[in-house]
Amino acid sequence: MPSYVILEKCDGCKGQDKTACMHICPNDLMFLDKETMKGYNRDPWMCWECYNCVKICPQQAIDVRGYADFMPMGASTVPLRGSEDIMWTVKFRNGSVKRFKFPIRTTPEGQAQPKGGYDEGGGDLNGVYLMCEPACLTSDDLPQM
Amino acid sequence: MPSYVILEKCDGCKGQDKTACMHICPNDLMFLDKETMKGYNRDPWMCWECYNCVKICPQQAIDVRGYADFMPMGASTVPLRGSEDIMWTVKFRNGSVKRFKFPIRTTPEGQAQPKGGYDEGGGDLNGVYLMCEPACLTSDDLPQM
Amino acid sequence: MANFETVEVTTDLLIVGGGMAACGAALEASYWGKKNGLKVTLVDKAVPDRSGAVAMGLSAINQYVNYGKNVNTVEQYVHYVRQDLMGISREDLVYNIARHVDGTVHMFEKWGLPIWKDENGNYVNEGRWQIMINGESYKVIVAEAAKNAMIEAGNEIYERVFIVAPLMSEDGSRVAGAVGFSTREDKFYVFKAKAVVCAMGGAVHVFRPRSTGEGLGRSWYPPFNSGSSTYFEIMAGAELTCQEVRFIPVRFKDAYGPVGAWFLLFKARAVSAEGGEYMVVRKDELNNWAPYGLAKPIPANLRNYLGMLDVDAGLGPLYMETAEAIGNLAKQYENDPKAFKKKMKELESEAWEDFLDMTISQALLWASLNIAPEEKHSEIAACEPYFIGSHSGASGAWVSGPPDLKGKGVSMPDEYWWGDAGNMTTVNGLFAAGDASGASSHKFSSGSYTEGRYTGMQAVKWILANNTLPAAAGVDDLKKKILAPLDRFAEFSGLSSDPEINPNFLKPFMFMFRLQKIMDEYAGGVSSAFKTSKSLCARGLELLEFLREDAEKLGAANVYELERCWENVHRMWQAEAHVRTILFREETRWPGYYFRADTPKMDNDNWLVFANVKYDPKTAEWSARKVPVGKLID
Amino acid sequence: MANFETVEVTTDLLIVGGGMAACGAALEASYWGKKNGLKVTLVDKAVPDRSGAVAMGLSAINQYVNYGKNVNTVEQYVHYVRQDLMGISREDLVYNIARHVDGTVHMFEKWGLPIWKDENGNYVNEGRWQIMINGESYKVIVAEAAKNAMIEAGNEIYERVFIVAPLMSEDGSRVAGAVGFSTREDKFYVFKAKAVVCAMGGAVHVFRPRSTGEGLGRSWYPPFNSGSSTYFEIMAGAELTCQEVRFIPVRFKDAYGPVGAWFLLFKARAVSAEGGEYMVVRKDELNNWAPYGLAKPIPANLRNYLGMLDVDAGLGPLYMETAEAIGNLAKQYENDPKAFKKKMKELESEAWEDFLDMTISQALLWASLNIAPEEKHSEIAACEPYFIGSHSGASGAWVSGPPDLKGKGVSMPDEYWWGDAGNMTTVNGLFAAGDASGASSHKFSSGSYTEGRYTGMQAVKWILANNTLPAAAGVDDLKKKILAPLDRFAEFSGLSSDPEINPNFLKPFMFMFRLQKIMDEYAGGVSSAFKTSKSLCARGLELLEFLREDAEKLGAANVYELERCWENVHRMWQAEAHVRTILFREETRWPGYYFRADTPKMDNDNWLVFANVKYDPKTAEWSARKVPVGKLID
Ligand SMILES: Cc1cc2c(cc1C)N(S(=O)(=O)O)[C@@H]1C(=O)NC(=O)N=C1N2C[C@H](O)[C@H](O)[C@H](O)COP(=O)(O)OP(=O)(O)OC[C@H]1O[C@@H](n2cnc3c(N)ncnc32)[C@H](O)[C@@H]1O
Ligand SMILES: Cc1cc2c(cc1C)N(S(=O)(=O)O)[C@@H]1C(=O)NC(=O)N=C1N2C[C@H](O)[C@H](O)[C@H](O)COP(=O)(O)OP(=O)(O)OC[C@H]1O[C@@H](n2cnc3c(N)ncnc32)[C@H](O)[C@@H]1O
Ligand SMILES: Nc1ncnc2c1ncn2[C@@H]1O[C@H](COP(=O)(O)O)[C@@H](O)[C@H]1O
Ligand SMILES: Nc1ncnc2c1ncn2[C@@H]1O[C@H](COP(=O)(O)O)[C@@H](O)[C@H]1O
Ligand SMILES: Nc1ncnc2c1ncn2[C@@H]1O[C@H](COP(=O)(O)O)[C@@H](O)[C@H]1O
Ligand code: SF4
Ligand code: SF4
Ligand code: SF4
Ligand code: SF4
Ligand code: NA
Repeated sequence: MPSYVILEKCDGCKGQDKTACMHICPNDLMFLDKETMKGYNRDPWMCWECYNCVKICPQQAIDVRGYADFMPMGASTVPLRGSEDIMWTVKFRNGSVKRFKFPIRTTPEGQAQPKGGYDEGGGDLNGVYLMCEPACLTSDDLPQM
Repeated sequence: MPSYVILEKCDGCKGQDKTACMHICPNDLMFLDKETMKGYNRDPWMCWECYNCVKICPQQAIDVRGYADFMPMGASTVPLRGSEDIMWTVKFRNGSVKRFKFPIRTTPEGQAQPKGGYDEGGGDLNGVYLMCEPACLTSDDLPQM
Repeated sequence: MANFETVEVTTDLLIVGGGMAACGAALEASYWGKKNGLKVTLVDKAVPDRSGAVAMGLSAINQYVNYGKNVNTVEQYVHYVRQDLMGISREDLVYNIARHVDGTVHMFEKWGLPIWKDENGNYVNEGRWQIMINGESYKVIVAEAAKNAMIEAGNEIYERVFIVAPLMSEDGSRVAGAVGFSTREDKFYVFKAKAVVCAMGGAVHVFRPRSTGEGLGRSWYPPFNSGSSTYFEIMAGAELTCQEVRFIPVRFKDAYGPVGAWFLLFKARAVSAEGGEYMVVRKDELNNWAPYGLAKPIPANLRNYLGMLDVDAGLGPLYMETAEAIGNLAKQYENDPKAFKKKMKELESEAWEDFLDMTISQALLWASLNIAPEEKHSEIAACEPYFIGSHSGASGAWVSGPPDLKGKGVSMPDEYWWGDAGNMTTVNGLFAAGDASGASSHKFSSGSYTEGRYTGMQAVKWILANNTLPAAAGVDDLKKKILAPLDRFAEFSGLSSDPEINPNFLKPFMFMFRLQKIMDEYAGGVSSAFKTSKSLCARGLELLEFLREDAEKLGAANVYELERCWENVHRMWQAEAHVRTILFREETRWPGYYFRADTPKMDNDNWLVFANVKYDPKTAEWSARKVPVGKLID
Repeated sequence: MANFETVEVTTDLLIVGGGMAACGAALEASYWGKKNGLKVTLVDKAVPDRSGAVAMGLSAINQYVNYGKNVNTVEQYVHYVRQDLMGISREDLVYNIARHVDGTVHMFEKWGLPIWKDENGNYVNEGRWQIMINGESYKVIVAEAAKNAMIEAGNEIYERVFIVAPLMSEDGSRVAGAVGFSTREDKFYVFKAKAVVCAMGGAVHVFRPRSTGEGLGRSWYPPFNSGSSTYFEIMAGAELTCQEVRFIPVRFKDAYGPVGAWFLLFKARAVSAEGGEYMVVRKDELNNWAPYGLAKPIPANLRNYLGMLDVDAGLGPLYMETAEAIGNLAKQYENDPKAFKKKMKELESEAWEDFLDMTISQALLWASLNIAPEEKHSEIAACEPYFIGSHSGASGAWVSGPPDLKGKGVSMPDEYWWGDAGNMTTVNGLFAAGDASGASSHKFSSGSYTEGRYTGMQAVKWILANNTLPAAAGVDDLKKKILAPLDRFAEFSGLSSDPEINPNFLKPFMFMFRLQKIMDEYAGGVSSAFKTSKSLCARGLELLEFLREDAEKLGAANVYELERCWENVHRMWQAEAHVRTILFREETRWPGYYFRADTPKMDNDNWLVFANVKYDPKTAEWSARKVPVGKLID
């Protein structure tokens, strides 16, 4: 299901030098057409349909059409990703619809603290402890052979 | 090995409404770009590389590049089709060259006479004889069961 | 609706297709039609000079009986075909073609086709039934004679008109013509006729080919034969036969150069990577397919099968021992260096001509791999499956036998005859020849042309006995349906950033990939090692039904894509006929073509019969039936 | 030459890659580096928030030992991996990851990753080692912590820079950095460093995928992991291990949804079309692979193999009995309609989340086929082969063991240790982690991250002991070579009517198809039923040599295609390492991954060893050697 851009909805991320879809695609597929100022998938055959472009687009201008070489037409899975959970609307080929909601994270965006509040430890490069060990363990020390 | 047009050599068949390559392709692939007035193969993946476009091009402007998905690069087979023979120049990947010449027909172009000089026969629609039977046989009659 | 002018053409006999069979039909129908005041019209999607399977030329004529010089008999040919098709052939049809084919070949020669001659002026045989030609211009010459015949008779040829479907009479009992569109101008064609000869060849690209990228077009049989004959017959409601008898040839790997010359003329051996000759090493396997496995020549499918067993066992690659073969042929001159050199040059040239005359890319592949056939062997492999009635496949329409043979023979059922006209399908006025007609295998180029000639003559005869122009039904609906992909694309393409990716339509290229994947994985294609089963076919049919629904959503950006849309719809229907027939026949009769794993053995008690299927356009239902196999001779 | 500005970046530790292992390395190296005044630089071809295998998210953490609560021991994990890899694993590396992995998972949770908890607040296990998560944002969270750590330490992250090759010291004995180019601006990057952590993941699209059209990109593992790690290691002259141990997972057919949750959490059965459970029906086959075939859990490759035997026998399609499994789990509530309905809803939601969190298109395929998992089963199939060191595959660099384990264990050879730094390859200063390091399977996301952490720490330690910046050799030549495809296209594209078809260059897309066809047909891909042999591999190598020569003719119309060119060159080298190692190991040890038909049995007397290969960039020669398998525990 390569992604495609719904031209009517795309605003080219308001002409910023870097569009959201270009920014995020792990396979470098999303690109901005400088003439039309619309985003597009420049190599659909390489699309992993990870939906990252779909999830990030501020205009909900990206959708995905099931891989034509094995997906019967007419279905869709549309995400709405918030700061704590994601909502999915699944439309079946036969028209029936299901909705699902799943949590995505328990902390505010940006707030992942590297040490996670654990004591950083002794800091001995020649020892076996990684940062925050043994504090981050549920036992008081690493297992011994 | 889809065909491709050597732009420098193609003259668009001098702007005739129908180009030679378009005329001949059994798979309807060759097309004329009205802007550049150059011929091109519009769907290389469907090319049978029958070389009919190559053979007919008045400018020798069409060549074929071995199917990229299984032919190592660098070889070519170039035909020169006359009224009685065809000459082939085969260039190997390793640079060596072979030439071959084969007859193509024994009569002047256009001169295939439907009855081939045979007596047309009795013309009885309810009989078993086709046109020119039994004259065209090497026996004096059709075999009987 | 797309703005296409409707062009109406009225004629007496309509020939759809411009290949070997169609050219034969045109030649003969022009002659008989002119005698009897009938007009003949031929329509080809391409130009007959270079259209169809012979577009690139051929290096042999594979059916020449040579009974005139008492070399072989027509009866021997009937035996040969019975044997090669594991017992299943319409012997009346085979006999009829065989008795007329030699005359056809003699006319080819008169027209200018160079046929190899030996020192005594006799044709040079490749094998028992095959003769060698310099066939680069084979089709040019054959089409030229047909064109000249048509012109002399004042008939018309329409080139670059793609035929989509039949026109039927109001009650659907008789064909009334055909509809299609120009691939050059925005014109919708309506051909009205009293009878139609269907000769649009076989079907390629129904299964996924071995090369799935640029090499997609390099099928052995041409990609432009896309099942139009089968679709035409299905939609007319004609009965089809041998739809399970796909053809899979062994070919030089990847570029699909033919092997016939190597096996028959050069007497080359095919071996596994271990050096074993699979026809020798595995000959005991042939006992399981007696009597056919034990007689000579061993059926093409069984030759395939023994090689496939090697491949399944991991003994690949398989090789054609070209160097060894050429060495053996030159051996006799080894003590005369000059003669030896001359012979080697001659053999080298013959080897290259075999490919350059009919499968040029195999020559290019040799050059690309730095292969000189006299020095190095080449890989061979089984192709993907094709649907042709003319080589060692048998799929096509179920047609009536030659009237003069009715009642003759050892055990020929009367039900092989109807309508007092040979090669008529079960639909009044609809005739079929070449790859379009079934159960008369091994006709090849010469036999297909001959069958076309015979069919053209019979169609003229039938028209004179049924000399009315039937009123055609539903022309406007057909036009709407046929142009719909253009309308769909025009309506929706603006929505998406990519013309290929749109929720509202499907482009023909990916439609074809979807079809090929289904057939490859469920109906026993290459990646399934040609194995299938009841369960696999049943699941495949479910997926084909989805595909059939989605065919209503095909989109075309231009007339070229419209052509591709309909070619692929034609392929899809060929696929369905195939899968349904495999499901119906509960045995495995042609291992090497396909292997039905749940019914792995041949069952002569129940299945030494034709498996015929039929689609009823009115009820949209398929039916299947058995028809006895009759013997014309012992 | 294309006009690219050269940007030089000098650092102490360079991390190439931004996935799980790289993020772990960044976290740890930032901490230890800051303490010791070293600068760390990370380079990713994409953006770490959504790069690599976890880009789409995951629904489980597959390595959590839980030794802290005495549920399992680290030793048990070592046994598990030994058993699953048919006896071949580096137990020191597996042990090291296993003892640190739980702490990593606890930190993930602190950062915000939602992990399922039961009523007692314990993690919910999917299987013995696997715990369930709501992992849509798994990578976002992990990358965020790494980025914050890098920022705090004043380090730099380069996004959208594609790393092509290593920079080496003059004598080639030590890595000196890496070179690549920006995929956003015309810039050539030269990173100079004292040590490099290679963590660019595994390789996908080396073999032809099952879907060859639009669905080409739908591999189970992501197409953007293209063998860059392997190429980087090969060109540095590092020794590689387990290059024959490709990974083939069984997945839901076509969209490749994972099966783990279905087998372990939902306890679903996998059956053939006949309804037989291949793990039961074919269990006797497991005797042939003792002792591994007889212990539990049965190795992943043997589970594959039994299913493949069904498919070869024509018993397909294979189905995951989802409806039955959900029915069984809800059964306990059947007498309480309300509770039953609630349970069914809960199970339905869990089933959909499993896919929506990590393989969205499988959810779309369910919707496309009108499949509700609680009502209808789904087809499963073996994927095409991948190269990853983290799941049940094992391919990667041969790295040194954790110094503190040296001399410990039952029979650990000293040759596992060098350089007094864990996870260093055989090249000074070049470290590897995650999919890039070999013989330490079953590390998955959590273990790969953990291995990355450990490697980052060890690299800092190694730098402090080797604290010089080596002079880098051949930068200008590398720039020329890397940009050459742009130059070639610019020079020649004007000749032809089609940018894809030109006698002077080859586009990366078809280059990839050519590679995939070779691997599919000769090295035991899908269409070869995963079978290969000495002869097939030998022929495949000949064709790979042609391909390697033609790689010099790659052409790129723009920077995007330049990226694709180099990805595919990387894949090609991964392919060669694979084929050479299959040739070297003269047995079949991992049926279900590949079957070497000429050596069909496992041979513990001669091959219970690592097969390591190495390319010498100076002589351009490959060498292979056996290394004993040591036991850390009994
Ligand atoms: C492809 C091929 C075929 C052969 C061979 C090698 C190769 C590489 N070899 S060896 O390897 O076996 O050896 C042969 C050989 O050496 N000797 C031989 O006698 N026969 C060989 N064939 C077999 C014959 O060629 C074959 O039996 C006949 O050509 C069959 O004749 P016919 O049934 O008429 O099919 P056709 O392909 O010639 O013509 C089809 C025509 O239909 C047209 N058409 C198709 N769809 C249409 C549509 N929708 N609308 C309008 N027109 C629409 C086509 O344009 C064409 O005109
Ligand atoms: C794809 C996938 C993977 C998994 C799963 C399902 C699916 C669908 N499942 S289950 O189905 O098994 O169940 C898992 C699961 O549920 N639980 C789990 O723990 N692990 C699973 N994995 C496995 C783990 O994800 C995997 O083990 C780790 O991610 C491996 O980590 P690492 O070795 O770091 O690889 P990476 O893919 O994360 O990162 C690679 C990075 O390299 C970058 N890169 C690549 N080439 C580069 C170049 N030339 N230049 C610069 N950068 C360049 C990438 O951008 C990326 O940053
Ligand atoms: N309809 C097509 N015909 C031929 N090649 C195609 C077609 N569609 C895609 N391709 C090839 O696949 C590559 C990627 O697909 P696309 O993004 O659709 O262009 C293109 O660069 C083409 O080479
Ligand atoms: N090994 C063989 N034995 C007998 N006939 C063959 C063999 N190979 C090819 N032929 C025949 O030779 C002709 C051309 O074969 P092919 O090149 O396979 O199409 C056809 O008539 C085939 O039936
Ligand atoms: N049938 C099985 N038996 C044991 N472990 C399995 C099975 N299927 C999957 N797993 C494990 O479950 C996790 C996810 O599996 P997968 O979804 O196949 O990647 C991995 O740790 C696998 O090893
Ligand atoms: S992110 Fe959305 S709005 Fe922005 S360019 Fe891409 S498609 Fe257009
Ligand atoms: S779906 Fe994923 S791979 Fe496809 S374009 Fe969007 S971000 Fe890229
Ligand atoms: S036939 Fe030759 S000259 Fe004419 S348009 Fe085609 S390529 Fe150009
Ligand atoms: S080689 Fe043949 S099929 Fe290909 S474009 Fe030319 S004429 Fe058409
Ligand atoms: Na395949």
